[in-house]
Amino acid sequence: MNHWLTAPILIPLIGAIVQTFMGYAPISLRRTLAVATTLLLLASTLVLLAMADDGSYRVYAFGNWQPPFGIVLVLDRLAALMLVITSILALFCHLFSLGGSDEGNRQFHTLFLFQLMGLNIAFLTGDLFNLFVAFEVLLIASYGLLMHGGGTVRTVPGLHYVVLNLIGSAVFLISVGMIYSVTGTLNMADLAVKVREVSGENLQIVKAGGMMLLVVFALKAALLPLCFWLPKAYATATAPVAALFAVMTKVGVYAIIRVYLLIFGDAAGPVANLGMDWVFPLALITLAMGVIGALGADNFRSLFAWQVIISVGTLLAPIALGSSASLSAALFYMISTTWTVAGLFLVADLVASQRGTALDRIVTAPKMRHRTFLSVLYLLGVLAAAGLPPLSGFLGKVLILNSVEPGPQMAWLWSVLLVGSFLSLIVYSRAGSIVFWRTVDGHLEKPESLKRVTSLAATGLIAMSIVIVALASPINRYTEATADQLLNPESYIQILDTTMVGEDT
Amino acid sequence: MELMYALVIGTLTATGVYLLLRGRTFPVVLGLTMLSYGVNLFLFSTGRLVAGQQPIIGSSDTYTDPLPQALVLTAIVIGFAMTAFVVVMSLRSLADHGDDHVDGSQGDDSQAENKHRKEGSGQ
Amino acid sequence: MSAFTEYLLAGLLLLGGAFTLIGAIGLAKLPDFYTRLHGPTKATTLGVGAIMLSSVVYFTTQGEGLGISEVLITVFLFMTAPVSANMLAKAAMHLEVTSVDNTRGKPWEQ
Amino acid sequence: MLDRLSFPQPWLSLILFVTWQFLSEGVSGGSVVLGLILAWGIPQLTRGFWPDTPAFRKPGKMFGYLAILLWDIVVASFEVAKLILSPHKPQPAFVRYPLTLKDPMAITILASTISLTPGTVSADVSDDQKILLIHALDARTDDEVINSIHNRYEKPLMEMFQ
Amino acid sequence: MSLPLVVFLPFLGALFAPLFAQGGRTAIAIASSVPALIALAALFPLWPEVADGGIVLQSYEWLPFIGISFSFRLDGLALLFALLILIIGLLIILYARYYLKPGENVGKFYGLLLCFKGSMLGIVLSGNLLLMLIFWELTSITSFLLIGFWSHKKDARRGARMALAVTGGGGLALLAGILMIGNIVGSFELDDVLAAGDQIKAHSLYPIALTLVLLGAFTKSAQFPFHFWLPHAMQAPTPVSAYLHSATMVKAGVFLMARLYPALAGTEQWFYMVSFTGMATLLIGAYVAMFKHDLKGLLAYSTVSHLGLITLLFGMGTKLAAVAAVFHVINHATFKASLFMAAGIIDHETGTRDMRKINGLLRYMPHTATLAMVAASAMAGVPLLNGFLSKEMFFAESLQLNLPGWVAWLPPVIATLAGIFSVAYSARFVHDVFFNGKPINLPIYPPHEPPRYMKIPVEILVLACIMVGMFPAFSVGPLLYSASFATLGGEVPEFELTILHGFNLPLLMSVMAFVGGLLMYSQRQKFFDFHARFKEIDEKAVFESIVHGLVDKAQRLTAAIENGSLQRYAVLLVVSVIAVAALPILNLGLFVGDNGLTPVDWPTALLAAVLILCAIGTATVHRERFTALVLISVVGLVVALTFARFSAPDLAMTQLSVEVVTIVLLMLAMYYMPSWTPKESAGGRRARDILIALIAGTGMTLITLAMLTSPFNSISDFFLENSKPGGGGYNVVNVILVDFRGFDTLGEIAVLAIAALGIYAMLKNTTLTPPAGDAKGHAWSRDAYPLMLQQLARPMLALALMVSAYIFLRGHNLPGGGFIAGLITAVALLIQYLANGMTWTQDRIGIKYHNLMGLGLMFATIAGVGSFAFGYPFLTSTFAYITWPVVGKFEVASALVFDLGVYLTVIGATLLALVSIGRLTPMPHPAIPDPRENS
Amino acid sequence: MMTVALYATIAMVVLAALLNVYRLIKGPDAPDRVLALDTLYVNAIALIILLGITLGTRLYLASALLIAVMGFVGTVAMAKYLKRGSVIE
Ligand code: NA
Ligand code: NA
Repeated sequence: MNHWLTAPILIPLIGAIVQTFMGYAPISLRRTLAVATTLLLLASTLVLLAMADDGSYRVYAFGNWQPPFGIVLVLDRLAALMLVITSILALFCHLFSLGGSDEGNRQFHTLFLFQLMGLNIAFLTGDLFNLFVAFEVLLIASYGLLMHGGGTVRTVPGLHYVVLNLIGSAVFLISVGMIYSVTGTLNMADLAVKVREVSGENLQIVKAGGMMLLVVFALKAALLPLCFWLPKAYATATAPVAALFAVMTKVGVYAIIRVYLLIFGDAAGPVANLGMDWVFPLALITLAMGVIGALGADNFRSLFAWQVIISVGTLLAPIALGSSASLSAALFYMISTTWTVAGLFLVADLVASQRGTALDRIVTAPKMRHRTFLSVLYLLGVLAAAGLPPLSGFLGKVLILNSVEPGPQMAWLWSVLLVGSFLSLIVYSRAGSIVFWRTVDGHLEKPESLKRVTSLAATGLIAMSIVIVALASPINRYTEATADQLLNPESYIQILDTTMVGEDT
Repeated sequence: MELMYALVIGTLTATGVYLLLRGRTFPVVLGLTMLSYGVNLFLFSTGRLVAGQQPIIGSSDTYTDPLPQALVLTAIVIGFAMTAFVVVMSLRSLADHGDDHVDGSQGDDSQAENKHRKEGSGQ
Repeated sequence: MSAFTEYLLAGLLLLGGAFTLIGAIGLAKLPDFYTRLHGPTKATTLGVGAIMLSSVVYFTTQGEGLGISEVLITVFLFMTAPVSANMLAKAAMHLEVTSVDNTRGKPWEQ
Repeated sequence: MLDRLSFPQPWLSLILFVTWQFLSEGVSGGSVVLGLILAWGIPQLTRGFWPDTPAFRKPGKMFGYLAILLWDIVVASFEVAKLILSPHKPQPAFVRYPLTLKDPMAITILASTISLTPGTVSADVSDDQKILLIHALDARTDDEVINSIHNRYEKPLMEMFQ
Repeated sequence: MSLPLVVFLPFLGALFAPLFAQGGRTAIAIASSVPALIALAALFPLWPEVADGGIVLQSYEWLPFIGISFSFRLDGLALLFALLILIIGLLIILYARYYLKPGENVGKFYGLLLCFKGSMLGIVLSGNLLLMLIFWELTSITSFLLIGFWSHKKDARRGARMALAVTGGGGLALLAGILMIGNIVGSFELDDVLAAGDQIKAHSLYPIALTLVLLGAFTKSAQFPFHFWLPHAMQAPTPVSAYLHSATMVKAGVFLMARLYPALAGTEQWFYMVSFTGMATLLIGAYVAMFKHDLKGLLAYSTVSHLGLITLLFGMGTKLAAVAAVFHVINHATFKASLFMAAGIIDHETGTRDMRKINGLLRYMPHTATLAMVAASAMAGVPLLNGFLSKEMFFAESLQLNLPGWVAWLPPVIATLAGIFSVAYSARFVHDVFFNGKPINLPIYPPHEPPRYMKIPVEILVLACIMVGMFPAFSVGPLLYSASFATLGGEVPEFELTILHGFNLPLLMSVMAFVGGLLMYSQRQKFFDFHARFKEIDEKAVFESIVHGLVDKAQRLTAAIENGSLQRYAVLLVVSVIAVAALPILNLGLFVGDNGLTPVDWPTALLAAVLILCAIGTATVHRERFTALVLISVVGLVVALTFARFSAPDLAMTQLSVEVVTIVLLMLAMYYMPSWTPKESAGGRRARDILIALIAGTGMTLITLAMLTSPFNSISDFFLENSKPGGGGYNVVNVILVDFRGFDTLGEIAVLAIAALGIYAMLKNTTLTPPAGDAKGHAWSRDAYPLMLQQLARPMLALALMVSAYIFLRGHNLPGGGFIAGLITAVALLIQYLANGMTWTQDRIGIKYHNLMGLGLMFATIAGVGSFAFGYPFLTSTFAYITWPVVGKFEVASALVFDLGVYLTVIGATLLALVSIGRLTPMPHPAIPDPRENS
Repeated sequence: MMTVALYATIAMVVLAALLNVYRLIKGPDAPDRVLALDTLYVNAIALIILLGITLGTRLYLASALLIAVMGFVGTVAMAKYLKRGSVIE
């Protein structure tokens, strides 16, 4: 069995354990070890990406127990992609935190690494209940991270986030229970098999369970009407945390893709494509709500928080359509939007650090010391976010637009997406022109010079939108292959036949 | 027996939901606790209800489904951690706002809104 | 199971049940907190003690060997129940929970 | 160093050892070995929590004391049961019991005894540990209560703890 | 390679030119010229190939999956535009060298200008529609940045944003249109699209695609009703106005119409949409231009008008009209760019652009005046100048339209009318600026001629106007031919480029326009008075107020929906769950499965009643917090009993121990909280919540009932069978937890540890002042450490440790295990805290809880990683039976190490969390010193 | 006979629990409620033992032991809260 599969889980786990012991070690040592952990994690996920690209499924059976009995990790293209998205994002966020936002309490790096562990478990696990556990790990770590940084602004949004997610966890458990009570299994591949045989009243139970599970994932993904916890929570989080959280909604999206294509996919008979007719319109409304929120945002961070919601709508609409092209397009867009929006959160923090009491509010303030540098980052970031050429967001958006077949769905998707882009254009040009252009000669003490590490991290993430364009062909080849793999659950189901160590083949 | 059990779960869910929707942190915590009782009992019962068939090998002729029990055990522990966290969060909110309203102030929405807007970008 | 054991068991069980119930009746019926405080000591001491004992006897005669961990349960209860009662009485007196009028020597009146 | 290897509280160790045998299903080689390990290890681990080891002089007398206590519980239980079930209105009283015992552990044992025997509950120990406040469910006079406690329980305890 | 080079050189230049900013304006101007010079050199050799309608295609694969290729295509049309962009671009660079003031950020200016030039070249040279679109949007963005170059000016910022909104938005429409065309044709390659004209026009999506493409073109080319952004773009530095907003960028829209002419034109839709838009724009632009007092404003509206003219020509649909359109593109670019430059010089030298102040400049700057007057004459359509030629062609074509009835009169009448206005504003430009008395209150007085080299670009352009006007066939003939060939996709009609076509109707129209225009100008005061009656609309203000209104509405809507109320969000969540599950549950109804109902035994029923009673009680009295807490504790206790009742001893124990710790936790928290919840929910909201709660409860009841009574099979037989032989334990639940699903447990203890760390971190710097007494006003007792509790705590610690060892060791085979054992130990230690206080206890616990948790996680991880050594996957367990003397046979299981990890983590996490709460109060509050305390 | 006695005992203990719940709900003071809760815990011990006897298994004894060892901590914490406010100081 390929031990590499555990690397994205064990590396942050061990890193976090080390950090737990080092609470009182010098901060430089803790930082070095923490970032080394993230780097190592990145390396391991790249290895996994290379492995997954052969299109086969790699199974790791914990405790050497044959699925569906034990918990398995399953590496496929989607999992590897999510891992890489996350670890690259994490590296830059982590670097950014070294600029000083990791100070304040000694738990930051521990929580950060645990957060990564939770995310990576979620992406790799092939077991529905273990997915619940992964969600809990990543959520509890995110609660801690969300509250990181002191002050009073985060408490209430944090509390809302926690309470809603606790309700979500309860619903998750109920759904898992309902599905288990009929199918008698938890392994996702096995569930895919068992769900097809369900009939009679049991069908209603599975349907209800499946739909409730969808609500849970929609809550994580911040789909309307379950998205309102997000803006304030993200807008008040410390920059590297807010940036890292760009991937949190993607976990919900990932879960929807994973569960609803595998278990409730085309082949699921009476429960085929469960709930997707709800997702499509809701995704579009989410997109619209995101744009409205962005229009009304009065500071950069809440603006970008709403952009997260816009991204969610943009992502889930094509996913709900479920064709190979639309899935591939959505995945492509996901890569772009995750990094871009995260980068923008970092830029917002840099901007805030240069404007005295105005912070990142969209108001007139004294000129920034590094205005040109920051405005270029902002420009690139918002171009990518709004999907304007020539950056990655544009390619993603074009792919999405192109992926939908003519018909009413196309009309809806195109109108909402394009009008949304148009309004984003207005929003971003307005915000940018006020913040970067409309300056006053205030008697602000000369703002501090930006730290090299934070500038580097923000630039890095923003620059990913260029890197994606440069690598667009291989990335697209990968997402297309991923979509095809996802639409062929039969091969996923084969993981049930994996041979265990020491077993005769 | 099953109907009674179902009613118990229904009651726990209903009271849990009702309490969750209150405006103060304390009843919300109670609601979450109540809801998780209901959820745990529900998850537990997915193995169906039997008496005296505890899944200890050798203690009985037939055994109840042990898997839901293990799942519930995990759920209880996680629920405990979450409860502790949310309790502490409400304390923190109390410390920060001098009030235990879930929205941070005496439920005066507009005031809360303004306050957030002002503080939203502050650290 | 011999008839003697069966009678013994039945007797112990009924004794335990009865005292548990009486303790509860006391708790329900007695007029003030301080008198009610006496009720549970019945449940803990004789009631649960007798039930424990029946369990010991039962399992011993079932041929499962001498299992006496029930005794430990009783011991723990005997250790902890007075402290609970003490803490509660202290709390009640602190909160000035009133007692029935005919109580002699109310500490808060002195 | 040798101190580290000894049994700091032999009586506690003995109790623990016996407890372990109670918990294990039957006494065996394994349970004895484990019992010994625990009986040695736990007092070592918890020694800091016993700032003043109780002055336990004549532990042998404890068995007799427990026997009296058990008997009293049975007898008193019936009396109290009668009291609860009868329509007769009880005469409750708070009784201030002047303590002769000094050792806190001894006082605690006495207070617990009083609470365990039906009819009386130890409500409070005064700050100076000189007075034990007892609530009696049905007591004609205070002296009756004080005397019976003094003779039946406090005296044996004094012997044990002096 | 040459075509991509032409496009990308300016971008490269944009990166490097700013480096020359240090060397002064001349240095950077020279550096910025290099790309254009190289590009011209690169294009020159290609002329023979395209002169007769040939096409140069240089294509490289880029993103085939989207349909984008690096496909560059040069034909006559592209070449014409490329030359305009490059040559006028060079002149602008030279002009800007003198226009910009020394202190300005020339690096940024030239960098952006070069970016723009590259994008513009990209548009005209793209052989792929999507590639063209990328450059198209890039011109919008660079234009935005250039208009906002003087970002300290409010009008500049607003004008920039408005321009971006209109042109960028149009670009999005264009994107949609192009995607549709690509969808229809199956390719975005220009060659394919142009060849598929019939297919496109026959397609049902054609009207939509056409509309979208035209939206893109019209917005970019400032066609009515999107024309308003252009005048406001004049806030840009004049070189930018001259270059982007007269000569090049605004021509991108007409270029697009020309480019896609073979693919899209020739239908009725095209005719009506394009020609009427063009007509309206032509007229409105010309009319408004007349009344602008701002020099650049006049030129801007004139530009609008001329763009309308070109559009109208394309819309007419005749081949000659298309040729005329292409011709006018050239002519307009030359005279308008020179006029803008002249206006810039005047602005530069007088400090104002207000024609009411600027008078009689002929005296002060005769050279510039001459140039400007020639250019203005070209604009007015004076014979012998280039403007006249294309206008004549336009007039001629306006007569050729095959329209029914009176409508046929419309084009020529409008054309003549627009001609009149055009002459009038040109006359105004000449007379009002260079004659008309003496200057009034000029900021810079007296004005001078500008530096020599600043005039050179104007001179060159004016020369071009004259050359084309006098020797059209010789000067532009070939270029116009090849461009027209490309526009029409071959079949260029016969056209004659002569100075005069003889005396005909078009000439008459020209004469009418000329006379009428001069007449109108002489009577201008009447027209001004008439025009002054109408309130002038400031589009910028309108745009701003629209945006502001949008922002405001959005803010209000957002605040109304995302109102920061947890209660609302929670309701939304719960209702969502109910909504999605409602249908299946309704279908289910009161369903009882095949297993049927088992009989109720009444002790269980009574306990269930207790649970239900206390649960409802909790909800009812929740405002009385302590009571609610006691009630909910009963619920928890009954839940534990339920577990025991239905064969789950492990769960019963877990529930019980968690219950106790939770009570302590809540009591710790209650100290700081109000003990009473104020009544604040209105009755309506309570009723609503009760309804939601009841629905949720009913749903769960129905599901549970159906589920419990239905037969099922699960994977659990495997666990029962393998627990002993495979996992080495009789307690299947425990074996699942530490072995079969040990990974869940690892996650679970991680959650515990993280929660504790999070709690610790969250409370680290928080202090809470507790109330001085309870809700009823009792001051807190001063008795912190009750004697009996203190004395009990000591033996209990030892005994509880023993019990936890017992529970821990038996866990693999009997109910128990690391988690429960950990909680027992934690509770035993909690008793110490309760009895002896924080400091006392903390002093006696030798290990930090962080480290304990870390140790626990480490053990669990090591137990998992250990199996790597044997080639087995993570968490593979092993066990063996060992026989020792005295001890006898006993089992050693690796899972025990894992469970030890669980045990330690639970202790560490529980205590860290609870003790952190206990620490919340800054100082221990007034407690009497404990006389018994002697350590 | 034994069975009858067993069920009678269960009945009495359950009845006792109901009476305790009555006191718990009725109060009137907080200490009353806590006292009732504490007694319920003890009743639970009895019920678990009785369940064990009914089922003929000793597997549930540990649960009863657990209540005996830990159950009072809740009572103590509540009582301390009522009196002192601060449970851990
Ligand atoms: Na007593
Ligand atoms: Na004038």
